[in-house]
Amino acid sequence: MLDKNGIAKRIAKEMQDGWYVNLGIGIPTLVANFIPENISVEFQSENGILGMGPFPFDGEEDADLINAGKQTITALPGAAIFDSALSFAMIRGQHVQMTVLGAMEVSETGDIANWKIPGKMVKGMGGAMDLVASAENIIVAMQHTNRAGESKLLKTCTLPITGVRCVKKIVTDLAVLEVDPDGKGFRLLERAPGVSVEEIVSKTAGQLIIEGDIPEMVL
Amino acid sequence: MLDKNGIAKRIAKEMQDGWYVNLGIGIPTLVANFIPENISVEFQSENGILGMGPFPFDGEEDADLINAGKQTITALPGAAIFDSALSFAMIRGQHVQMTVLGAMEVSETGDIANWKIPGKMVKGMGGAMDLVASAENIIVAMQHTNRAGESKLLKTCTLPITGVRCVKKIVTDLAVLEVDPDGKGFRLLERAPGVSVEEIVSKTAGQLIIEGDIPEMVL
Amino acid sequence: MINKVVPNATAAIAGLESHMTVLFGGFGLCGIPENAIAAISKTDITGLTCVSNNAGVDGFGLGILLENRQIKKMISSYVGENAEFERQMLSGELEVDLVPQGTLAERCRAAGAGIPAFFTPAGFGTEVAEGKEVRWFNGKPHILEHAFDAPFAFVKAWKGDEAGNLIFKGTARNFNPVMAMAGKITVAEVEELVPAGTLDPNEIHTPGIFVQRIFQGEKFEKRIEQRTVRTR
Amino acid sequence: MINKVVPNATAAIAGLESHMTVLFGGFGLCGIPENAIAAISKTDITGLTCVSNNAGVDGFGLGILLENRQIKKMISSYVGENAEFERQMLSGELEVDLVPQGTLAERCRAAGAGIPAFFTPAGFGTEVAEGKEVRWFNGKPHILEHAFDAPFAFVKAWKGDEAGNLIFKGTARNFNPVMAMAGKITVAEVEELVPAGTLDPNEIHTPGIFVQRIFQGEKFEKRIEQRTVRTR
Repeated sequence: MLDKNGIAKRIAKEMQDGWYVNLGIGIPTLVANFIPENISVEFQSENGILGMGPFPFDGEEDADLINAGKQTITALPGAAIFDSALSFAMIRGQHVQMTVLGAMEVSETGDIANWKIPGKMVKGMGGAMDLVASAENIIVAMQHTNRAGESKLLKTCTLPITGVRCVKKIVTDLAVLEVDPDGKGFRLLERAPGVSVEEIVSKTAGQLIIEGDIPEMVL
Repeated sequence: MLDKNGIAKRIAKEMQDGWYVNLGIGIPTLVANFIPENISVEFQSENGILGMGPFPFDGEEDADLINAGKQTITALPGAAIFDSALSFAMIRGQHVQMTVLGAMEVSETGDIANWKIPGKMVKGMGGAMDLVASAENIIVAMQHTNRAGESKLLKTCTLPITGVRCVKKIVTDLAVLEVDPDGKGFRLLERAPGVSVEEIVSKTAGQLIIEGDIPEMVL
Repeated sequence: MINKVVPNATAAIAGLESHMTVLFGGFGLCGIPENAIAAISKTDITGLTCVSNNAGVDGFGLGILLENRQIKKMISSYVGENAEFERQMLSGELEVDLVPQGTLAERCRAAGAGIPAFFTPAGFGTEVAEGKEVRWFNGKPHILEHAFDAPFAFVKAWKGDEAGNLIFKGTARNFNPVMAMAGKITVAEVEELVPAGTLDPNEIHTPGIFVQRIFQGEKFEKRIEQRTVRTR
Repeated sequence: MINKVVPNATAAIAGLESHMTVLFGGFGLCGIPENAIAAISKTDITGLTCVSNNAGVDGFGLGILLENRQIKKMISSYVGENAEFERQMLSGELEVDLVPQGTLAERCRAAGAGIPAFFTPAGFGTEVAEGKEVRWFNGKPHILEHAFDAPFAFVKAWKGDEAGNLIFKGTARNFNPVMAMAGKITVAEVEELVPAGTLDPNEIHTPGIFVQRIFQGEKFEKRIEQRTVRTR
């Protein structure tokens, strides 16, 4: 079973050299810490920066330099700053190759729900709807089940959705799964260390496709 | 009767303090020389500059600083440079209050034809279609008649048009005319010095509205 | 040069009236027009519809106008950080329209650019698409979104000149340039106001044509919402 | 940092093939990708569809590719300054599509921004509107125009860095930023190529994400089309 850093570490292996990547709040943010040394990727934050660097050293925070999570950040050499219209031009125009974000639910056809729970205070979708409707590679980072122990990988989403048929891969504490492009279900690709196929089966409510031996992931 | 500079001088009186103005090639370019001293206007050139100044002094030309007529220019204090998309955002979004341009024909409902003569080499519309479809004040600067002596103010345009119902005023060598907003025709506002109403009537093919005494223009 | 300078924030908000729709630049508390907000908070203007990516925090940014009950409706993409906001929304005092962030930016840019409507893939199949025209392009569904302009826009820049030209600093740029484009009267407050001719025309982010009034802000607090640091 | 540097113009045009559609930055002869054009002129690539606001002059700019008969079709807003162009067009050797300048810029920007179509007032009621959807907004007729992307874009900037970030100079900016957005592979040639970290992130006109290859041009002639001066 993976902890949050483990999920982030496994997702980092999905990156390809030369990609621009948008990381959501939460586990996705951790992905930046695990990029393989032999590849170059650049992080885009939708409030208007490419080439986002790590948090500043204490005392060097700049109120005019934040990420989309409103955290103080730094800019790496080669960074560029731009306005919100150009930022979403990059996203919508598919210049950002990968988006990693969290989810409350994912359906077996790749729908994602991550912005609204009826009856609770709705904070808004931020840039999530633009992001999931655009990038070629939408990777979801989440726990396999919710706090009540119910599967978050469903036949159809029960919550209001953020985007349809857009999720490509899901990395959870238990497994790596691909959403079948023909809508046949979640294809199980890898098991987390020490996790059995049976456990994954029991915790996946949507259609699960299991073909051949499922390898344990290598981190 | 007005010469080219006279037409330009009369058009300059149409400017209002604080306006941004786009001047076409030919007579319209001359308008910049006659802006009243008590008002501030700024000239936009659609290739990407606001605050366009006069031609450079000999030897100070910069290949990277031209106007839409591809002439070398200068930039005034307070100038700004931008790309073609933002330039036409200004135009289409009606931030540029006035456009002055030449025409081959104007119809009595305000249609303008100034880009194409069937059978002749067509050079293209450039930014003219965007300009005439956008600004609130489209002023045409032209001769009242063509070289064959035929009226250029017509009931309907015979040439392919550049825009419909867009011309607000026309300043010719003979007169200042307003296009009636309800499409009733050309309303004669002023006569050029030494020009009679009869001459204007005889050289205007479209509907001409003459109400009361028509004053001679004051330059 | 057309001079856009007004003496202060009070002069800059002249003409703003109750029940108007107003655009605000900024992302979180970064790059928000602090001085204009302060000036509005001192008036008895009420019933405003505010278009802003976020809604400030308790006691700062648009949170000030919320506490004063000057806002009737918020049009935003994310409104999470504000207890008073939550209270007013849940009690029904405050209306909220949530718009995807990229669509919000593009709708304002479109308004400024004379593009009345455009197609975007964002929001297809979601609540956001309800009642909107759907059309497929390149094998992908898109929805029709409309331009969003307003009688007033308030933006904040780093430097500005008398002609209204603006330069922003860092990610404080964010929504400011698009809001400036969409406002019928755009009011810019700047940290440093300089004479025309001081700024390089090549380095202007928002040309002065999009700005009707400019003033140097009396004070900029520039609060940080999430101070995150690493150790040396 | 993703390094986009290629050694020269020949390396930069790799993958360009006959019959492709290619976008070119520049306005008149101002800000045109001289080095890429020269490199293309040395190949036997032919049948190109070129999208460029203008078509160069005899012997310079796209005029070089016209003389070589490498261009099958031009998509431009104004093509006036070129005798060879006129000859090929009148003889039917060259196809020409004329597009209003603002529409051309917005269609390329839209392609880069993931906006497949938008409404514009430009061209309503004219030949340009033939066959296009018309819709009224705010009491004014508009036509639907579509995004225009292409496998290659060639642009020219003043300074650029290894990450592909570009800064333009003066009105040589013109169509270059929008063409950069619309190209699947955008090739930028710059007068000065600098290491990443040299340019101020705040002063970048075209962020490197829109540029796939960058090189320092061997030579820039920067011809002036209409030398107009005043006397002292």
